[in-house]
Amino acid sequence: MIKKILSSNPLIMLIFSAVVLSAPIWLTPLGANYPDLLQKFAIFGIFAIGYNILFGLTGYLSFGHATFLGIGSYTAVWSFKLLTMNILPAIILAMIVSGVFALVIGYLSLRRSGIYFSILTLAFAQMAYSLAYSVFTPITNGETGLQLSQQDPRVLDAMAGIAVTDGIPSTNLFGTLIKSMDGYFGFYVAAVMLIIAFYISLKIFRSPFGMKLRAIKSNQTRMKYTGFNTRPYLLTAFVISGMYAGLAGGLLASIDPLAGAERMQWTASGEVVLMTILGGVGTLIGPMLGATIIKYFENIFSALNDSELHNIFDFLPAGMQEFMVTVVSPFVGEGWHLTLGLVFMIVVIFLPGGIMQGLNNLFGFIKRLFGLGGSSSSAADTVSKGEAS
Amino acid sequence: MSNILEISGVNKTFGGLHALSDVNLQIEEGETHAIIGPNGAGKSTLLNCCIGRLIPDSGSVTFDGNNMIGMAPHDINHAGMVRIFQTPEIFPDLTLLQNMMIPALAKRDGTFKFNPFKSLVGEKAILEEAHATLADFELDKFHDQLGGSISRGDKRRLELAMGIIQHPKLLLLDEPTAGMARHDTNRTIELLKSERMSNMTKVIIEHDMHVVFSLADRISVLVRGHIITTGTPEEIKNDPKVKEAYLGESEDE
Amino acid sequence: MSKKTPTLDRRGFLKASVATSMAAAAPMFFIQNSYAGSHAKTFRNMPKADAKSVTLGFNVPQTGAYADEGADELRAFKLAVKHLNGEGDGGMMNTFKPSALKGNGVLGKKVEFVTGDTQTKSDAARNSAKRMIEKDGVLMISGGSSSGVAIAVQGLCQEMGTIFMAGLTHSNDTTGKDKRRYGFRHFFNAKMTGSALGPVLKEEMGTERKAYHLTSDYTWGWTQEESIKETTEGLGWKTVKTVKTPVGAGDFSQYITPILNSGADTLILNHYGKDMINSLTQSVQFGLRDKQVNGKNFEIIVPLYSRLMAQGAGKNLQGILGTTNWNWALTDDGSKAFVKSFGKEYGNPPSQAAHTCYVQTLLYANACEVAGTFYPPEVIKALEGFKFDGMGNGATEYRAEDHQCFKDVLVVRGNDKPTSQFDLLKIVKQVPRSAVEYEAKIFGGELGPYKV
Amino acid sequence: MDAILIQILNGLDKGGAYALIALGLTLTFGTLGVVNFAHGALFMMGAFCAVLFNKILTISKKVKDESITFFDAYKETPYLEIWWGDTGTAIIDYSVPLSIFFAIPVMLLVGVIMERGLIKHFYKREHADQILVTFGLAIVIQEIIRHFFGANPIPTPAPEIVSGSAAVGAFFGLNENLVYPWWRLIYLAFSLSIIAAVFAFLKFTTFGMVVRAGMADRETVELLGINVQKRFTVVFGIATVVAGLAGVMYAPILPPDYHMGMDFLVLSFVVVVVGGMGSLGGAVLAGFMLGLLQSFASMNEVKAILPGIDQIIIYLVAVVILLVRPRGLMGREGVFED
Repeated sequence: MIKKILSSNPLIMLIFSAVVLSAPIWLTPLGANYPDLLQKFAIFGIFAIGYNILFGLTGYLSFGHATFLGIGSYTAVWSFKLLTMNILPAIILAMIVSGVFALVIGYLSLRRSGIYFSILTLAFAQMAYSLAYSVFTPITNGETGLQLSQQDPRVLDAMAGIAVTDGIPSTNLFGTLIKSMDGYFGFYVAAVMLIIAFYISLKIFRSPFGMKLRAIKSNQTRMKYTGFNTRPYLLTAFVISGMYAGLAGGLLASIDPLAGAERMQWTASGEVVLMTILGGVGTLIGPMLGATIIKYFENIFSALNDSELHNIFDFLPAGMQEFMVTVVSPFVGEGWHLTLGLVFMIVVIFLPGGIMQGLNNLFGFIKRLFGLGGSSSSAADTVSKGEAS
Repeated sequence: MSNILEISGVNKTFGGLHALSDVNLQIEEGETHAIIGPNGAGKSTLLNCCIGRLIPDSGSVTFDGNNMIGMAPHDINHAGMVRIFQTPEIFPDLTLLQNMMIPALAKRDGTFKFNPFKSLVGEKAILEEAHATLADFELDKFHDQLGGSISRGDKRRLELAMGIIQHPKLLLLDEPTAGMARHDTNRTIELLKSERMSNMTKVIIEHDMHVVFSLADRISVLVRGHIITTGTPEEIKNDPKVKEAYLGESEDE
Repeated sequence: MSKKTPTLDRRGFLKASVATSMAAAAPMFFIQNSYAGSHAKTFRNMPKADAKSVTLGFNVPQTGAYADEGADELRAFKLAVKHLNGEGDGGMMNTFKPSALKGNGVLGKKVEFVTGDTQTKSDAARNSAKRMIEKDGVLMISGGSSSGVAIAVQGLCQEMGTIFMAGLTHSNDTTGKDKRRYGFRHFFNAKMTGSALGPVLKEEMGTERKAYHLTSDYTWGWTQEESIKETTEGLGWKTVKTVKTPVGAGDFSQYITPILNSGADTLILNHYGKDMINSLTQSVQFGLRDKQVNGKNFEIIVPLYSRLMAQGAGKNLQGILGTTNWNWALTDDGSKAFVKSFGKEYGNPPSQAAHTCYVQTLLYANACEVAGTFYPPEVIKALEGFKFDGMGNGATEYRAEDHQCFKDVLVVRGNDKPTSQFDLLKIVKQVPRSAVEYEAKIFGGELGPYKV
Repeated sequence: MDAILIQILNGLDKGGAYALIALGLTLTFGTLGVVNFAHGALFMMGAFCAVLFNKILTISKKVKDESITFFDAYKETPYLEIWWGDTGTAIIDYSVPLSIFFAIPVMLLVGVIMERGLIKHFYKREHADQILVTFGLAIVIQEIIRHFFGANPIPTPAPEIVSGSAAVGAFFGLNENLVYPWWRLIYLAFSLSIIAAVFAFLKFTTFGMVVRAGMADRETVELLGINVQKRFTVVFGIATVVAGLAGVMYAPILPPDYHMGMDFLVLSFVVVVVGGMGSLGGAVLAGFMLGLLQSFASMNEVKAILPGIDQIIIYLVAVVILLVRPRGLMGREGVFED
């Protein structure tokens, strides 16, 4: 039954869309139903899904993907400054420019494989970060980050006769369609992008192209002797994932028009690697799950303090409440890093395939529990096997 | 009959070691040609020089009228020369069916094709051929298992099937039965003699004389980088030079 | 193979999209009432008339290099909230005048707070600030330990119509070219550091010196370099060279070696925090302080000091001149009251970061009382041009033109005979406010509108 | 000319540090095939061994400062000084070099526990898993250190006698401005001797030969029936100790804080990979090369031509080398390429 659902694209898309778009409702009990965090879930979900197309399918571990995110953000902000406050051109330009950078960096880095590839991408990323922070300040505004100003030219807006009189205008989608990208509008724009991004990823996973990428991961030498020129495949995957990162960066800037160099630091690149591994490398949903969990920790766990813990454990008797607060408090607030570190370790020790494997195990267990299942498998199962749902 | 593969004057040294010296070899279209020789004679090196894994120091490799030296492995594959490896080179993380689809797609798509929106399940012709070929090799019952999970003998047959599905003009087999039990070996011989494969031009490197003499139309003997002789199985059997070079080796098998 | 599996063709996708938009509509309907229209109105977070409490947001670095400074800021915030709610000994509430604070919360509503981690990163700080505004409904955000972060959060607060009371930020830009109507800074800045340091430098080191700058390669570093250069060149000093160093370089030796042969006799370290500790420690190891150049003792100056960070430099800091916003050893009534209250609560003296955060919280609360409302434009107007005293820095004014506080600045020296573990800085001079004032227009920038 | 000389000296000094920091990583990386993202944390733990040892030596008698009434301010006098007078002062003064003897057993223990308890189970796992688990471990170690020592850097000075600089120029009859800190010269000598010791150990002992064989071809060594597991534990222990010692000796140069390891993590990976996976010599060579180049790139004359070059030189060189030489300076085929 589950298998059947998973092998049908429209059904997957339907469920996925429903889950994503209803996130403001079902995330309420978790205290994560406010626009900014929902936006971050969607945007970093896009970033991780794109990264997974490279890392998950080809096995090439890039340590510099935050560069493309940062470039996407800078491009989008420049588009707001020079062209128009409409987000559509900004996002498209962000993807194009990131794609071009990915093409160049990927072309050079993919001359090597394994750890040598990883270090090449890392080196490019660190150079981009250092330069954005210092020498390229005229373009990036250094540490403060690139911001909008009332005096920006906005050529296209000016041509359309949109005058700005008071303060900085807000980003929008064709002015009237969506007037401002803040709040839930921002989330729904990001969510729609996420759904499209996921759909494309799903198609790639289930296409001959995607299978070839997985074959490269499995045995690249064999691919070459089977008649495939593997480098263009890898480069295509690299550029696609770079454009996903550019899209994520463009969206970040669309919702909050500020771009800073720290977005490109190696820790930011490392974060998407961790998201992907945590959720499950090479799985469809895993990277998104990983992104959500890490962002949840960063935003919710870091904000818990003793008084809020007291509220949470309110239902307990006074003594127990005190005890629980004492036990839990080192792991929240300023201790959220500690919890994150422990989660990484626990997940990888007990679930080699990330959280998705945990879920698979759970489904398997439930199935066995109810005596469901059986081994009938359709052609589609066989073809899509190995992508681990 | 015309020569499909011509190797002439090929030299290859590793450091000071002369792995191949002045090797000349002609493979005729339609024949099954075995290359035998003791361990370290340079048999695998010779194959590697043909498929672009190694570049010879000098000499030429002409396949189907085209020079192969310096060509990338994937282009050589598309020229029609396909190699089956000694240690099975399959895709351990893909299912058997997918293992078969990859070479079939290579044949159809060429060295690179970007088709991310085509559905895999929609590739009817490719799927059918993959299933059929798997069935020919008695592997279809495993079609949804991962390549890494089947037995070694099955893996080698899978690799053979992966070569066949590309309909190569020339199939290079590197010890197709090494390490197989007698039963599996016989099955492989039958497969290679089957209707589907008997007319295919093949070069076989083999230790097992039983296999060699059951299959080969002609045999070349490679010793310390030299081809010492080429001839029909009968000629080779009675050649004193071969006996001298092979003393002890063939008796073991 | 024989079984047919549906694939997503165009029609399938359309169907999925329709269903999708239906799913989308549900939550949109659900949220329509609470979040309609322009975001600023949406998130202004005006408390309802019958609300029992109001929430403030304290956004400090809880992880990373400035975590200890952040922790100290948080302690000060908690203390301020306590005092506002009429608990504890009241601290500077007793010395602050003119005060409209009553010790019963703000406008009769109990003060509560939420916390967040800036990680000393602009993005993380903005995420955290947004969470406070969108989820926790805060009326004001305060905190921060870096100018980059302060400017980033200040910009956000302007867009969101939430008042930002900056914590530790020293760049001229915060109230200069990047100033905002909704942002207020009590802390001093690089320009004021230069003005305060000038006379002392002249007195102690004369008018004929050759200075070599090592500068952190980011906004704060540049503005400080500019301000100090302006001051020293005004004294007649020559600037031999200004060198930018990457933030977080760790090992500065490759930047220190060229100083040895440069002919400079003074090194000015425009570094803060970890960079300052490392570059100072390493400069001393290179024997710079034992050197004689041009017949003068080689001197090192660290224009911006922080006692917390000074601990990390240990003995290397002894005798080195710099400035600070406030120090716990001050003896005015306000400072004494604050140190007493803070010391009793936490067992150690407050840092300058803690001081500025505490003061900012009180000032905001007072402005609400004065305005008689939490409505930001009115609160802003109450803060603009507000003159007060008894907060540890003498008579102080929040200048209306740029939202910068003008007050006395302390010139300090690393203490070479500390009497306790906290006694690290010795006050050389309390430079009066009049000596550090400047025209608001020199830095440019626009405050922007009251209503957003 | 003098400027060049001092930059060379500075480059060697930096190079020595880079090589030493990377040495432990290349051992774990090359021998055990483990991508250890906790290496920086081990370096940091080493530095905190020096801090902790100093804290132990300076356990003090506290005399309350009576002038301060609101909180407890103390004038602290270490018991060692009270008991032993100048000898006590001298011992405290030498706390950093002395803490080497404290750090070796501590770090060895840490290494063995880490290998037995965690790393061992990850030899056969994918690199991705190794990265996640060691990164998680690094965070946990950091947070534990922060819990006890706070986030601020802690001054850990070198002994008084070597806290200034050596008149290197005057010694060689050159410009007297040519001075260099004693402690950095000591660090250079120290790193050279540790590197030499590790080399000698691997070169001249049977144990080392097996390890080197394992680096070249692990499967064969395992087939020979040698207990590789046990040796791996020892190698990991050595790597941990080397990382720790690099940290101990670095403490006077960079006052330790809990986050310092992360800053060195990327750098040590770059050094190891530029040197070539599995090559100790390569790592050392790369360390010195990158150190020298970074030192020269930071010269004002160079920066005048290429602004910002000092910030990216290491990565630029890494890119160029990896593009020109597929496996770094001295890497061999087949190591870490899948």
